[in-house]
Amino acid sequence: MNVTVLLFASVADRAGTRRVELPCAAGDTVASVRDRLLERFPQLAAAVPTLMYAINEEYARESDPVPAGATLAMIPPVSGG
Amino acid sequence: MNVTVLLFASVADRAGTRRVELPCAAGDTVASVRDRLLERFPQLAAAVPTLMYAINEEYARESDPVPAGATLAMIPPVSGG
Amino acid sequence: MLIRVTPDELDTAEAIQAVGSPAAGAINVFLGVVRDNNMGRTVQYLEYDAYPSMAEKVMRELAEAAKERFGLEDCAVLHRTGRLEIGEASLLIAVSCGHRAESFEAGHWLVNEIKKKVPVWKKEVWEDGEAWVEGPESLGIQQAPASMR
Amino acid sequence: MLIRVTPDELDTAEAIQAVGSPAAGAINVFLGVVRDNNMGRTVQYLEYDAYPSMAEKVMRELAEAAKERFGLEDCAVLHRTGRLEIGEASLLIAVSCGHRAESFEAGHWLVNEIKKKVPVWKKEVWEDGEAWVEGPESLGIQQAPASMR
Repeated sequence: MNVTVLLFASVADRAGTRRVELPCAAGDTVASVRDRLLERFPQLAAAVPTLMYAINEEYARESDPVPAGATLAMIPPVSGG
Repeated sequence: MNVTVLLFASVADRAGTRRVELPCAAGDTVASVRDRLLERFPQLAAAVPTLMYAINEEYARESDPVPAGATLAMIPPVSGG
Repeated sequence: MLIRVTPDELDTAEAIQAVGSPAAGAINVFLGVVRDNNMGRTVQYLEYDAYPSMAEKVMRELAEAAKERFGLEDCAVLHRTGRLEIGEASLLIAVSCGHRAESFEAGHWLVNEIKKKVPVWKKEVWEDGEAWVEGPESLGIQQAPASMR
Repeated sequence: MLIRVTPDELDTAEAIQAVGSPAAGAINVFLGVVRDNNMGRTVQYLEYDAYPSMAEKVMRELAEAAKERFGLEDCAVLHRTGRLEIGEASLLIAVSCGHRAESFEAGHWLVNEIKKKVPVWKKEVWEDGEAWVEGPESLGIQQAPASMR
């Protein structure tokens, strides 16, 4: 079972990619999937303190469960407008 | 020596005209010219309490002198916008 | 500074273009639009009268004052005259400035001042009659010192 | 309700048309525009990234909230993405309602909320470098409870 992780702006630049497929198991949360992402891209660690997250286009907490097949977005501080 | 009096909106409708030439003498004020206008158009008397005035496109007081050849506008409460 | 009293349709794109500036981060546009009702009555259309030369003069003075007061880059004020149908714009204000808060404040301040001071008048036409609106915000009604009446 | 994230130029006339309503007496339009300077540095152009599907979802939620909160007739929110030159509009908000005060309040409230919540990011490009702007008003910086980070 996989989760699709989306990266944007500075986070995408640091990772060198905008989209990563990661394995996902029962019991996974936003935090556990993010930590799995950091194992592959340790250069993203500095961004974590200001990151927000969205599961299937809805803002989510670190402790929220990640359903199988979900899209999990890493959202740096927004600066639209 | 004349003064050109301009009428607008409800005041123009009541007078049946938008422009009146009135005689004007040294010592004339906004109030004295207006009273001369009322002699010709007594139906405007009801409008006087809310009228404002402008001399040559500048808001003016009743006591302000009216220079020879001036344009004096009778300005009912505005409702632009 | 674009200032105009005109019987022609107001062109928002023209006003936005006119206030554009490389230093502007925010543009606020206000449109006063003919509504199909007022004070509980159904409005068919409006007819605007104006003292065009003085209206433009007062609009320009207010635009200059807003520019100074809110640190605007530029400012446009246009008022339409004649017969206006429901949905048509009678008043168009555009302001440009560095940041957004001032753009909203300046636009709001300008429309309030215009309603008090610019010599323009509207007549409401209903199915069964018509009447000139004597603006409740007009200088002559509320703000003028007695000596100005 | 017109909601759109797009790489194309934002069309003010389209947004005004979209929010038009016979009951609307006021339309307020806000344009966020690319400024030639920020924090004392000269900006050459901006590059906007977005999470388009979520951005449209959040913009729609905010537009619905504004409609309810300020009694709007209608509301349009458009955000542009990609490379934007100085003077081009990145954000376009249009609101229509009965009276003017609400139109200014609603437009201002909407732009504030958009700056906090909509997943869009800008990169400033200067003569001698570039950097992603991490918005000081973003939810993640100021408003989020620690548990949301």
